[in-house]
Amino acid sequence: MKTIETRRLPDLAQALSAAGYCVVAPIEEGGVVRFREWAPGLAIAPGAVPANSSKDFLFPRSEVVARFALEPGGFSPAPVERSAVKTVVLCARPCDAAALTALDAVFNWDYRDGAYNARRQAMTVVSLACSKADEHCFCTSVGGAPDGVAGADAILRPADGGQLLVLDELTEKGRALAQAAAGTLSEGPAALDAPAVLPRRFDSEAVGRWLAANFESPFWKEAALACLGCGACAYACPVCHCFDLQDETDHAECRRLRNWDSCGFGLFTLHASGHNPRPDQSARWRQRVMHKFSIYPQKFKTLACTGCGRCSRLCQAGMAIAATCERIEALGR
Amino acid sequence: MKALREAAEKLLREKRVSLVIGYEDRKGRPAFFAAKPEDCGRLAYDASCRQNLAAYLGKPEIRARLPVAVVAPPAVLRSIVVLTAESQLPPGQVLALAVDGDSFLGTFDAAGVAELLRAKYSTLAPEPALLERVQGLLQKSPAERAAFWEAEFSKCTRCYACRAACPGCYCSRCIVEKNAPQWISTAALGHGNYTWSVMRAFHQSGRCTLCGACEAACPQGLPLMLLNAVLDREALEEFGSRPGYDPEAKPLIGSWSADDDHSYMR
Amino acid sequence: MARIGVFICHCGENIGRTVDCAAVSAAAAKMPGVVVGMDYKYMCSDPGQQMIRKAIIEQKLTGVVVGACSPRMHERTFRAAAAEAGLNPYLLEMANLREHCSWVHSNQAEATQKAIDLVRVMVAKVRRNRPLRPIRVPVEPTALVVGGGIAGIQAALDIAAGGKKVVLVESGPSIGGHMARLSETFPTLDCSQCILTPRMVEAASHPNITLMTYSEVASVEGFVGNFTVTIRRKARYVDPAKCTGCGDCFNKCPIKKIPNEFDAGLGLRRAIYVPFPQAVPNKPVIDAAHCTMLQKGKCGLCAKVCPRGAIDYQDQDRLEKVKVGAVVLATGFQLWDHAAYGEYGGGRLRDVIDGFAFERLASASGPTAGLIKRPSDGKEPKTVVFLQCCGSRDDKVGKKYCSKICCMYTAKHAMLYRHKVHDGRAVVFYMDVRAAGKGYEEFVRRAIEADGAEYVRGRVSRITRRRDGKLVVLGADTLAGRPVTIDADLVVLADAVVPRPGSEKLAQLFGVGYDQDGFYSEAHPKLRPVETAAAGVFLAGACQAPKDIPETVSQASAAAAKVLGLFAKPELEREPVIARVNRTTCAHCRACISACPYGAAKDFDIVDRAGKVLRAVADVNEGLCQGCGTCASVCRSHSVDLDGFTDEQIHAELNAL
Amino acid sequence: MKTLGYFPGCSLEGGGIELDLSVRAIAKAAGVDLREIEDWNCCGASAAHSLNHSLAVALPYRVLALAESQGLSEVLAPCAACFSRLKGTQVRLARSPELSQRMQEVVQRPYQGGVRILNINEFMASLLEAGLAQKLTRPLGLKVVAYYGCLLSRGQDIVTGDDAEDPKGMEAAIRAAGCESLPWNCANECCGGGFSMSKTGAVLDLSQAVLDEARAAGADAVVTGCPMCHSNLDMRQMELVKRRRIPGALPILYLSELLGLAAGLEPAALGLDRHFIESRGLVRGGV
Amino acid sequence: MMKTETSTAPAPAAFEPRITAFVCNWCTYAGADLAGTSRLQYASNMRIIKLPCTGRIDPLFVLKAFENGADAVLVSGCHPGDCHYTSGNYHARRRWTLFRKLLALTGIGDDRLFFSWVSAAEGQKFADLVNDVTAKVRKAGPFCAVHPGRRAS
Repeated sequence: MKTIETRRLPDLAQALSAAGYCVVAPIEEGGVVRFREWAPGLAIAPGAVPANSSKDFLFPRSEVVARFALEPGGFSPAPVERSAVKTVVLCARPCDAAALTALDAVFNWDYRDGAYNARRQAMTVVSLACSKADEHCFCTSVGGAPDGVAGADAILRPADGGQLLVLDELTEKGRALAQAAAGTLSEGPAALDAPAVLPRRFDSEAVGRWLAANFESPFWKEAALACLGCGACAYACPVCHCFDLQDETDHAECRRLRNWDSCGFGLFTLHASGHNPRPDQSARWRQRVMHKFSIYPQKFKTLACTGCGRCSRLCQAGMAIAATCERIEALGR
Repeated sequence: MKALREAAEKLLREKRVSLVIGYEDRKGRPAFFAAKPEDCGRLAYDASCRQNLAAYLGKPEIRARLPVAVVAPPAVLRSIVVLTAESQLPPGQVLALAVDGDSFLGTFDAAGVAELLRAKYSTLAPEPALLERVQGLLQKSPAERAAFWEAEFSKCTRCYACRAACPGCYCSRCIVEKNAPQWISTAALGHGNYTWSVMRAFHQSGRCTLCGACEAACPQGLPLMLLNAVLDREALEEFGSRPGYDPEAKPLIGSWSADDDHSYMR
Repeated sequence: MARIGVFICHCGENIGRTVDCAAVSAAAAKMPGVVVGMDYKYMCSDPGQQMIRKAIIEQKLTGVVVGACSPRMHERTFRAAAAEAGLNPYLLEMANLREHCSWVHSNQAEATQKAIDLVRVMVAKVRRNRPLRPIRVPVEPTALVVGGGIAGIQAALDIAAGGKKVVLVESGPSIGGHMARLSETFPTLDCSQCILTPRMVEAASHPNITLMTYSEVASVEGFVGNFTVTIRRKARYVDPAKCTGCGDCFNKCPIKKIPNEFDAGLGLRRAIYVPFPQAVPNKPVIDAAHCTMLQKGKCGLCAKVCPRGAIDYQDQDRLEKVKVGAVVLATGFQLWDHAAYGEYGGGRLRDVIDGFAFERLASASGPTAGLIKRPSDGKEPKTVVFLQCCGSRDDKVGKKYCSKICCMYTAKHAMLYRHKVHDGRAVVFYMDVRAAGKGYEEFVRRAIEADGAEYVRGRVSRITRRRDGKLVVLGADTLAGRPVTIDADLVVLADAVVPRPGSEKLAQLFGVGYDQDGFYSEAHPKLRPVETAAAGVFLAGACQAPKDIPETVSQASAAAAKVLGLFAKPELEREPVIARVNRTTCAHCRACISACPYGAAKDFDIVDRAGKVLRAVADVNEGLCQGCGTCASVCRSHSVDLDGFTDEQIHAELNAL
Repeated sequence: MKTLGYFPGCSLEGGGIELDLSVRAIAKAAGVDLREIEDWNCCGASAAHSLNHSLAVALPYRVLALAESQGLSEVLAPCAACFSRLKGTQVRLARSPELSQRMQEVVQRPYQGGVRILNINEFMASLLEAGLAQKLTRPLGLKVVAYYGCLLSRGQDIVTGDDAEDPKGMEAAIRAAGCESLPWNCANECCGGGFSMSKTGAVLDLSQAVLDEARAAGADAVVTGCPMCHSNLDMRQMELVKRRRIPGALPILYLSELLGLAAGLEPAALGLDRHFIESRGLVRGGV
Repeated sequence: MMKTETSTAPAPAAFEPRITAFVCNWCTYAGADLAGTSRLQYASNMRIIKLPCTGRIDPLFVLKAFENGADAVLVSGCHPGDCHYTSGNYHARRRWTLFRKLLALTGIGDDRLFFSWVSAAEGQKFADLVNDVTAKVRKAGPFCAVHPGRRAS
């Protein structure tokens, strides 16, 4: 088995960096662990679920997608430099990796998104199996597992009580990476740690069935009372992918920006007329739940939720999508 | 705890309110909405409650269910007075279940809230630790301060959790949502993030009660209270402004005195 | 799509010398939205304007930027030209290439670059300009004149002569003001009452003038063309409709020893009185503070003797509203109280008097019938010391400014005294003699040379009363360089001219500014000396600054002309720089309502068809709004915007820099 | 019992000893404890400020610094010249932090500016306010003129709360003593001041003018608060009487003496027996 | 007024600041006009944005100017008591008192943000002000490129 001591993760990052990868890893800063670009000297925090998800490196929160030069009497398109740097996400959670299936689906549906696909091509995902889970985790309820390999190019599995990590290459990209990092990997036996125990909390198919039939249920009014309408859940979600196009203009140039957007915002569906088809927060929360467990699966045959629990961990108002699903399942019975 | 639950239950039983907005007796003390007397047993309050529940008073869903009662520690009481002064609360439609530490202080209407604050909390001051953080930052050079904020604001994803958490952010159309012209870039990039956070804080001067809900809500842990605190201190020192005590107060921004300082002007 | 024309003026060489105008117009032609860039020697000349008009029509321009002098100079000119060519005048903006650029910079490259930037900013702005229409408000063609002195009388008569109605409000029982108290007037020595009283009578009898004496302004609402002014008609206790002015009441009134204010306290009046025999209206009032009937319920003599039953002890103040389109403030002045000068006796020396007291002594209708007698013992003073600049030009105790009229009236006093007391000595202490006016210097020379007034250049340091009743005046003769001591019988202090008490409060009611001394501020010291910052409110007389009679009358007539000009059209056009509220996004925090200096921002209820209030928001009254934009900048959500300086325009200007 | 710092200065131990005696007596009667500043020094009056500006500030500075270090927040300087020097220094220090710094170095003592300095008029007014008025049981019924001279009327920021050209600071106290304060013309005229020794002739002229006016006003006595004024009007009056330049002697009293008499204190205890011009006869049934 | 150093050809490395000024129409704009009619020479680095009153100036305008690359911002209006609109400048003054402290905390200090009262009569003051501000900003150097408030080019 290819192994590396957990404490030597920075050496792995260093080797990959030397091999031309841009290394992204969970790094702690000011009490908050985030996926960010690793640099020599930075410690890697493999234990925690980072506040952001690895989607940030495929679908950044803001990017210029077009430029126009202003001229007398009009404008003309200007080139947008698009760089897809060879990137590795190190210690991605299995739930992050699992989200790639859902993201790939939406960014290649009727239109193949150039920027996304270029980054996706250049990205290698090395996930880290979970040996712990907290009360917000529910991957097992949405078809995932603490040691799931969906979407990953390679997986690190904790062994010897967390002292060692065992690397399994799963794809060509994964094998290329293992080769690039060969110098830091050892070959030898290791006793794999048991994956986190995470009982299934709800039946997502049952939830989907209830949702499809209960758009107008009074349940929504009451279930969304606490929601204050920010975008924290959507922005932390590894699957959420809504965006807004905004033009910013100065006297010489117009830049068209693609910025993250969230169905939690009232502005999201506000018409120019002033009419809003989702007039209150309950309609927006309903949309969020339905999209993840009913609409998206109908369209793409996959849930738009991987059970990472980030949304509930970050919610200031204690909104928890898993709890909502449990209640829905109960309603359906 | 018992007294709070009983008072809330009484309000619902006597149909004086249709909803009690409080904190739930579970981990993290999230917001909880008691609509029936029997729900009130789930209410709780302690120092770990970070949300400012007055933020719910601007939500259309809640306004449709007035009259309501709100579980309110001192900072939230002040928010209620601020909202009253700025004509955001329909008269007589909001009751406060005042709490502080472990004790329940009683049920108050808007006038009672102002009286309670004057009588019991007239000397509320910002936490010394917060002021020390402000002072510490001010002692750095302008370039160091800029670098500090550059690092902080670069984390901002523009999720607007800070705005959602704040009872003072009650505009129906936030300035950042105005796109003709778009004063504040909505891209989650340096300058837009900077302008957003600076203007958010500035727009709260005269409203902010330093409740800390915005900073607590920020998923990225931005030190937003530094911005609030420097404005709070300046408003107090220069204009004697203490938001949230006088329901008849003139707006800090929107009034003036001939004696206002202008020593920095030439 | 915007089609902007840019026209760069060389202003002869004024701009062209420092700014490469051809380069600016060439650069402008390449700016987004610009379809024409031209430069010309004199854009404001007829051919220049024709160039603009022609381009507007031929190029179908949607906006124009003229890069020339300051908009304060020619904005009206160019906007009028644009309007002639069919373009809304508010779609034209000026870039200030002269005052702000060519005249203040000498490096051509830098100045040209700055000029291009300034033009770019204006092009960016004008692309966001919207056609605006001047605000039209109907005008109520009635004027309110506050103050019944010579200024108010003159203004009222001139407006009335122009065929418009006037309400003349005077706080005292009679009109006439200070001028009625004067003996003779400089530099001609005509009798003040002889020239004034016919004007007073004319004012009272003119069919267009409504006289409200014993009345004060209580409150003001509205705006230019449409003021509603509430007048407090103070209780007279005498029904003017019944009173014939026979005088039986005040001849019988037992309360006799009240110092008469009109006579500077030298004469006495009754509790029911007319201030002076020529008063207009010549109908008495009861001074409630001194009347025993009103104070203690005892007496009632005047009611008993009045043959017409005009006395009404139950009379009360009444409030009356008048609707007027314009206001003339003519509240006049009073003399500063020299009691503040301890060295001149602190106001306790009876024979140290002010100028008005001397006027009353010298007046044939005064308490001494024109004989100069000193107050303490009624003796004719043989030595009178006149002291100029008492309280004027003294920023320690008195006022910084020169009161302007004292040099002249002191010369007149010295002259009048010498005419009446041939063996008397008139000594005038002065700092400078300021006699700039037609016939003024000649008048002073006459006082000195023909009438023998002794002018001593210097200040008086102390006035003390000796036991023999003489006033010992210690002073300095700075020309001779020695101290002077004069044993005087009477000292006349030329006290500073100060505004009337309460004038600041009145200014606040009308939104008129005033300076640190309380004098009303004109809109512009040179070019708008009669207007105030409050539209439709004009100034006449000494309420604005110390003035003599000819100047006061001139300004009163000027104010009347301004009022008549305002009334010449049934509607008023105002610059359409007006704030507007976006009612959809307004959160009704009321910051703008608190901030508006004009009370133009106010609450507004949005109601459904049934009249049910759905939501309260802020709203702006176009008539009251003056366009400062303070409301817009206190609005957190930018739900208030200002026409002419909109968010979009300013944003575009900033983006162009 | 209220405690007040006390700065007698040289005058009150010499020519102006009556002022010292009467101030201490009236303070005692009013229940005020006067605590003399320990180790006080000359205020610098008369000479220092015409010779050396630093010295003129340093001398009062030391006095003020001592008072402050001895915990005296208020100091009474009955001598008008001492008052003027101390208060003048206080004002200058407050205006100039540099001067304070320099003085601290010169005198080697810190002074934070925390001492309030009272002149005799202010002191009397404060006593009356604190209840002395009730103890003035012997209204004197005299007609007097209040004589302020220069040091109790002049000096912007030094003599505060009074009009330099028309001073009124003694009026209330004179009325409280049951006397009438007559209007007159010389309240703030010069007594001759510091020329007492060097130009006695000038002093005689000036003092005579003051005394003439006082008599013309109908005064029984002149009331003053300044030892210089007192000596010029009292001691030099002997000369005027001798030369028959004035018709008769006019008693010159300190304000503190007037109040002491009204409080029923013994004239000798107030120092009245030490005046050149006999003044004990002013009190009905006097000695 | 002597020629300022800006009128000589700047050395290639010389830093020429960009300064944005927000001025009111009635006082400072007119004061700048007077500087012009008096032919007072001053540095050419400032670009004026005219508004009716300082009361109209929203702090966002200042931030936008910095975002767009201004090295300094000047706000100038009528002296207290002289406001054409009676109190717009008083409102502005209160806002600036608060806003400048907030900006100072974020690293924009007194060498970047200037406030003044310039009346219509103070042409000389305006010229001196521009020269002084320009000199100070030149000394302070370019508005730091890392400041979060500036738009990355």
